[in-house]
Amino acid sequence: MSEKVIQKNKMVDFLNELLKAYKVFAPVKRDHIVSFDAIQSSGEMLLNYLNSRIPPKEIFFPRSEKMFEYIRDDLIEVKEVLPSEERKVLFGIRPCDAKAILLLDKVFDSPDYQDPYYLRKRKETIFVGMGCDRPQSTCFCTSLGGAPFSEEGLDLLFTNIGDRFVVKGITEEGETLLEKYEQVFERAKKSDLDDKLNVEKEAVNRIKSKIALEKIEKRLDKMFEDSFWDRIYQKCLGCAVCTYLCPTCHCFDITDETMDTSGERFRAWDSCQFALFTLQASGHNPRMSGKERVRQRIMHKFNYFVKNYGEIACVGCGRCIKNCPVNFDIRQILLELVS
Amino acid sequence: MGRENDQKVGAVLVVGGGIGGIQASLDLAESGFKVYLVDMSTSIGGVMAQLDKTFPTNDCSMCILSPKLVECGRHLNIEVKTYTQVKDIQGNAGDFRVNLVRKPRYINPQKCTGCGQCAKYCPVGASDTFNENLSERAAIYIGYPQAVPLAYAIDRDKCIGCGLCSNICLVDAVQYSQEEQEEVIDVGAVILAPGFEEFDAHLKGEYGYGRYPNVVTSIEFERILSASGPYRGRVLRPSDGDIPQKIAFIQCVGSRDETCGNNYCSSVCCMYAIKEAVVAKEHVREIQPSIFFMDLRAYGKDFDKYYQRAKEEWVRFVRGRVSSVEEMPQTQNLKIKYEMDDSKLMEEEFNLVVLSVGFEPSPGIQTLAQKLGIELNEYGFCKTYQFSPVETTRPGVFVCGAFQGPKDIPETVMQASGAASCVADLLSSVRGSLTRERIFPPEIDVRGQSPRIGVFVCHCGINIGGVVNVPEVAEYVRTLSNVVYAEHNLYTCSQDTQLRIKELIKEHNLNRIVVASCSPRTHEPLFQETIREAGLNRYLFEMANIRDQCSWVHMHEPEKATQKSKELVRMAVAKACLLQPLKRLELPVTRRGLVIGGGLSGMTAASSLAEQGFEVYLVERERELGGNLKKIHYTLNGMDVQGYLKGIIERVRANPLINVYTNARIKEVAGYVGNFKTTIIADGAERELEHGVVIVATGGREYQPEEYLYGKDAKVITQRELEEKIAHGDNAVLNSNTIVMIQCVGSRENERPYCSRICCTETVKNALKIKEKNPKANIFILYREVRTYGFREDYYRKAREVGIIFIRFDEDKKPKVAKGKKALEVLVREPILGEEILLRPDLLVLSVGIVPQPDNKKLAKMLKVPLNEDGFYLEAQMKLRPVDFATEGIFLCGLAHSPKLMDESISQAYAAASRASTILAKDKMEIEGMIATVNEFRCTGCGMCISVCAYNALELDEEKKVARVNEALCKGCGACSATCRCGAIDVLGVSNEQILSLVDAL
Amino acid sequence: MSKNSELQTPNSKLQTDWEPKIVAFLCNWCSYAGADLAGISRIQYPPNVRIIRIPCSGRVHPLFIMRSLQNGADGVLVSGCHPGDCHYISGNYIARRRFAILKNLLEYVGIEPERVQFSWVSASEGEKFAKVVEDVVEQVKALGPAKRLVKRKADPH
Amino acid sequence: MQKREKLLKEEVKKLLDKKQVDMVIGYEKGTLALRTTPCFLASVDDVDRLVWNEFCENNLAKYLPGRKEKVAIVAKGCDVRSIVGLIQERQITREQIFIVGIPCEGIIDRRKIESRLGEKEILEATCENGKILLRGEDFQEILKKGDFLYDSCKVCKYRNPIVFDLLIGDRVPELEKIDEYAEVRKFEAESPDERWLHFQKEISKCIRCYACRSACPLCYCEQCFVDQSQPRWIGITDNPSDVGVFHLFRVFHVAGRCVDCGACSRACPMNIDHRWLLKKMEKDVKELFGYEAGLSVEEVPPLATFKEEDPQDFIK
Repeated sequence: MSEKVIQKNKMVDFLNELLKAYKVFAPVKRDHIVSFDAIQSSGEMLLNYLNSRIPPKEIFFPRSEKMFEYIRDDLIEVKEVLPSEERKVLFGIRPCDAKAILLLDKVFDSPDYQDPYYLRKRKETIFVGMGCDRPQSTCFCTSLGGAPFSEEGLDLLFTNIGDRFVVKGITEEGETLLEKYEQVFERAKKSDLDDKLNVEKEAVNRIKSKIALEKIEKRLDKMFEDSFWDRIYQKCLGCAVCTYLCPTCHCFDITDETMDTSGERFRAWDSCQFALFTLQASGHNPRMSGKERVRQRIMHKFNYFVKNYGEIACVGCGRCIKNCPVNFDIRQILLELVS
Repeated sequence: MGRENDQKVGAVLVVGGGIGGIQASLDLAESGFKVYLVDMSTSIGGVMAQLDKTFPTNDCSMCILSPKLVECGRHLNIEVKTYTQVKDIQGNAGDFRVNLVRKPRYINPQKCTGCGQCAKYCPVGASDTFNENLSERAAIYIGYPQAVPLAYAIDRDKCIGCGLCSNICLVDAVQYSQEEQEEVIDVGAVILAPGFEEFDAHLKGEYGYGRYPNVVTSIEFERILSASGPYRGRVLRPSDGDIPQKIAFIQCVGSRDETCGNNYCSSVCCMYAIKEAVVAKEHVREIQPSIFFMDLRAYGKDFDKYYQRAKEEWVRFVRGRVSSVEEMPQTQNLKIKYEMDDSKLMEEEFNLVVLSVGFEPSPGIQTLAQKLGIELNEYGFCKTYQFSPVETTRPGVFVCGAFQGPKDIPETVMQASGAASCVADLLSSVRGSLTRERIFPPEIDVRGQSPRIGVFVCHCGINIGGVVNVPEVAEYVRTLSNVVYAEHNLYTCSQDTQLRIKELIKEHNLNRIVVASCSPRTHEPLFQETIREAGLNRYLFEMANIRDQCSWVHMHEPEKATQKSKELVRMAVAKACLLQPLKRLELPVTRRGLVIGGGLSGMTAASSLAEQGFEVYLVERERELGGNLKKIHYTLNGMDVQGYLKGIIERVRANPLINVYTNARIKEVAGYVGNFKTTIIADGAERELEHGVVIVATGGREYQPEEYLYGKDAKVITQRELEEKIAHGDNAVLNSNTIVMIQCVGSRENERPYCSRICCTETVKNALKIKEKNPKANIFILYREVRTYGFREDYYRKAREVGIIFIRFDEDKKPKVAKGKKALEVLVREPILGEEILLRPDLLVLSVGIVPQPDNKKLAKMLKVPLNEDGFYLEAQMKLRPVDFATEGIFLCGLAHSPKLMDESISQAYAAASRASTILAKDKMEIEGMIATVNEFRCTGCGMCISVCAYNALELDEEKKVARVNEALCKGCGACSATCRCGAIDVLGVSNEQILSLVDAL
Repeated sequence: MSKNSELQTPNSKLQTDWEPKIVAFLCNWCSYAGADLAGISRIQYPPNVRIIRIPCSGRVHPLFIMRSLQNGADGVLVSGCHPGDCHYISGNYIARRRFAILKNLLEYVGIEPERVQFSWVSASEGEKFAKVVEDVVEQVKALGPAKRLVKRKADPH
Repeated sequence: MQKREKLLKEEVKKLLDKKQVDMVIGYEKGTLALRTTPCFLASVDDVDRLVWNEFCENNLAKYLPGRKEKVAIVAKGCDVRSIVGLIQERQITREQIFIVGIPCEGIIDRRKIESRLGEKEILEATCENGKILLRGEDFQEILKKGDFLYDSCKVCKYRNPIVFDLLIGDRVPELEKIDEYAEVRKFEAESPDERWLHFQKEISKCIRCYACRSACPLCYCEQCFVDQSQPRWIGITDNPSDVGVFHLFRVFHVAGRCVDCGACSRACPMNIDHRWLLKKMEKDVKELFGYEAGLSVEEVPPLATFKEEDPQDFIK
């Protein structure tokens, strides 16, 4: 796999080239909030950012989407509404988020179930990663098998080494891009690669939060009825900030909007943190209080998901920590659980 | 018929279908009597239907009346006989035989759908009597748009017999051949509620009525003000249709006037004049109304406040008697000459003059009464006695309303209910013997079935079909989901279509019915009954109003009207999909009453209930029964009060059905209508009483004055103390040379802005009594306004005739009282002379007002009923529900309601008993199905619903911390539901989901 | 989607055949009776209004109004008994506060004031009812079709 | 600050010691700079965890509804007004709570600081003598506290709790000459088009996480209207109409109840300007009905009552 260098002032050219052939999603800042959005021109992209507030999952799994339309007469006539397939570049995704997409793939593209809405958007997408040279105090990707410069799930990886980036082709798609736009890249010098190593090492060192999660699944097996949950849930407000901003959370609710004889079916993000997430028609709610909800979030990520898909459904991005209205910190819970 | 002589008849004849007759009929029918309601005109409603607004709340008259009209018209046990007169009544109390004569209306009311096509095509005009002849109607007509029964009549004096109406009528309702019909009915009692006629203003030639177009009577002006009146609510004058900038109201036209023989005061004119003036000004701000009056008699509950507000903001009040009205030839304006208080003569020009005409009994009823052997008073009103204000001189024949004496709507309603109670006392042994109940087949269980909707689209003759393409609408409806069957009918409300609907429900297993026709307000009950007869729950019904709110109002846009009809039906179908059967719960009723207060009102109410066979608990705070009555010795017309009091106490004590608790107080009230549990402490012992109704008769108190040296000088006493002294023959009093009486002590002031109503009468009574015993006594009455309304005016006049001197003072120029060297000194400004006069009375008598009981607040809180600003109990609605509280099952009478005279308290006490008996008469009460319901999973118990509920129908379940609906009290208004943030309260039958379905089907 | 497309310039995009659709919530006892009286009196008014009968103006949940707008109603009218006339004693008073707040709120976010209107119409005010409808229709016509808060357009008229 | 914190600890210790309450709800040090986090203490030994400083942004009244035990709550002026609302609405009884009132001179708006610093991560923040000291990996910065207060704190009229069982430290001077509705008036003066655009701009950020609702001390419904399906009041998608109606309705629900504690704005991960609408409601309720929320336990919230003379110019 080849490594190249691109001068920062060439980034504009590179993006402009990409924009000619692809729909490009890149971090942009609006109203002080960084998010991934389709950009029209290279100038919109933000190069200096920590991470987006909303994870890039929404590009493939939007907050809400129409599934189909129907007309109800004597029979029900269904008209499927599928998203269009288009060639996309997801530019600037952090390695943790790229890993999260791989986790979502397990859910939406499993042997049992292929979700057409997700897959049609997911397919044909090139992931251009931006190595995480400035991990934040809330980052703990390394505890989850990730790293600031992990290549997992990426086609290309950019590493910031001052006035230029080292660009590494990881997959064939990545290599093709490097070739296709070779005019903007230079050959990487040894010093560039050394710089890159240094940046990577330094970044890893900056991650102070370390939690030994190897045994967490087993530990949680015995924790369902534990009084631990009674103690920790209290301050949780039951909003969906942690789950909606989580790059791996993927619950959704389905709703029909019917107008007399015709209607539309939608799905929209849902959260296990909502009081009504499990409400049944009878009025009974098996996960009534905050305690059950907090437990569900932890259990799902660190136990059920592991059982179902063999991996923890957390990438340590820290969004849930940074954005929680009451500074509810999942790391503290995990630390207690494993200690 | 061969009845035995002592057999009573459980039916009642009510003569007169005005508000009095309606109220009496409803009360009687609800408490188990068959009622024949007879009215001379083509529909019921009387004068109240003609009114625009009502004082002192400015309520819309029709808004509050029309539900009662509809209720009356549809009541299974009220037979409304319009265009009918009583010819003769024979027999005795309990068993009368009545001859009725029905005039031909030339229309078959059973067939007439009230669609009005005939009137539209009738070529003959006639003047519209409902609008006081200020506009025209056709020779074929209904009284007014909301008329009950909604059936036309032909005015044969005007009809030219062209046959157009007959040709146009698609239901063949026109019957030119109808003739006068006689009918005989048997009843146990009769209530006369014939109302009044307005004084004929022509007789006061000096005011120019009939000669000058811009001189109108107050009732004509009422129609002018009405939105449904001749000018559609625009305030115009008849001569040229201009807005009259300056309007003069002349009071006492045909009242308090010896020249026309009507010496009495008509009691209501002052207030209605203020109301009309205020409403006119509300319509057009530029209008300047002036009211020319002698005494402003705002004596009723909240009247003085109304008067004060009008005075401050809207209306000019001129104290002066108008001597003549003259028309100015060019402008047709009117020049008024009047004499001021200080004898100054004035002239002023106005654009319109309204004559506040008084009340007279109609000559027809006078003739009938005389024929029936019912005594009339000197003015031709029905003669009654102070202690039996609703009984005529013929046993078994009762009276209510203006025929008994001029009066306002609430007093009429009270007397109507009161008369009903007296009837029930008489006929309680045959209660329920002639009433019917409707029997329905068992209900089909439609739960779990998917909607199978049947839709019936009505042509209403050509009323709808002439504009809307009805077949096309029906065709469209068939395409809607869940519609199994749809058809269109010439008249969906006709008898044969009703049968057809029932058959089609069976044939197609329909489980929801939609009718697209006219207004649910008039026809929903009919269709509901039909589907109920077919075994469907009555709430599985929905209506689309494509006539009143579509074809009739878009007559020139047939396509758009058709489109709109389709959408209206679509909406109705969408809601119908969500309709659920609702149960009308039945609650058991504890058939006992609790009367709080053992004064005149309480005892009267208790004995009336007991006479009707209901057990009563009578709770009195003092050791003795009697209340305020203990202090009163004689009436204005000289009747012995203490004798009467003794009699009623004996009756109450002797009645085994009345349990009297004296020295008792209420500790706690729990429960609700039909099922109250009240804890009392009587003579120190706690007792729990179970009862179905509560009557609040806690009375009032005499104001304890601090002004005018009361308590500081023995020569200053109150009227009651004076009466006591007179009754005991206190010579010092009777031989006094000079007596001064001061009116409005403690009344009509900042702290107590209301008029105490009785003081003027009491003062005149005592003054006359003294004069009678000591004709030489000099009596000066210092007053602000003499409010001797009704026939009491005679005594006021008599007082002046015997030399009692009345001196008026203004609120801001009250008399000054000081201790002189020898005697008291009273300084008052005489307005006619404009000078101060010094009086040195031997006795100064203060006419003190009535104040509410100080513990009203406590009891009101226990009962959860409101008080008004003055501290008296506040009834549900001032005009038509004067003895009801908003909370069902609790009633009100006597001074607890507001200051009033003895006969008025007695009427009201009977009325409370009557209202109470409508509940006690049945062992179960049926509850409306469309009521609020709480989803306990959603409710947080925040209590907002409790706060907005006007009926106390919501309470907090302290244990579950959720709101609970008291089904017996809920009226289904939905204020709670729309206030609930949690979506926890909904209203069955008009649920959030159902309303949203209408909006979604837009 | 350009947000500016939602900004309306009156009369600019008015199709000639466009007719506004007005939803009217009328209380059963006064305003609905007033509307009936307009019918009985054959007072003509524009056919744009779709009447929903409710027991009391106090029954009108603010969301009924918002849902009407969402469903593409070009105007909403809520009408009840005059103060003091309420069949349910005080439902209209409670409603009046609710509506005052709601109306201000909707206006504040840019919903044209004429879109949501309120009236007191009594059982005897047939003519007033017709006049109110006429006014509402006229004012809404001047505004053009509703675009704000609209989720779906109501059936073409 | 430190003095007050010390006093707070002493008093709370006494409360727990004398078993006057079963539990204390207060603040403790959080895991992030510029933050504290709610804590629930039942033991005297835990009391030292309590903190009080300019970062105690959460409205702890949120944790009161449904409590069974007797609790003490550390409450700022605005929090106390929320508590009054909860008592009015029967979510808690006055007897059940012990209000540890704490005069407050304004809470620091972490978002304002973060946006001032751009993409620099703040690792430590302290506040002393009106100065905020910030430290990051490779920077240090001192800011003036007054410039970085929450907007709601800048127009706060009740910095001293109006109801309390115990007041920690001396009262602080109330702000003078504040014009709390200046912003609202500014918007009112704008054209409907501009207001609509602003509304659209704000709600377009919404991800419907309902943090605004969840953080609001007065949003205590068992099932929020937005979650209900019978009827489905509002669509659940990100259709702008539904999102708009959600926000309008949420605001309507707190009309006459909102005390402008700012919890919704602080909780919102998307920086939506919630106060824009809330302040308008507050102003209207005050002007139309003469009512201010959270001042009296006896009063009925304004939309559950009426006066005959309420304004009705808007009704034809």
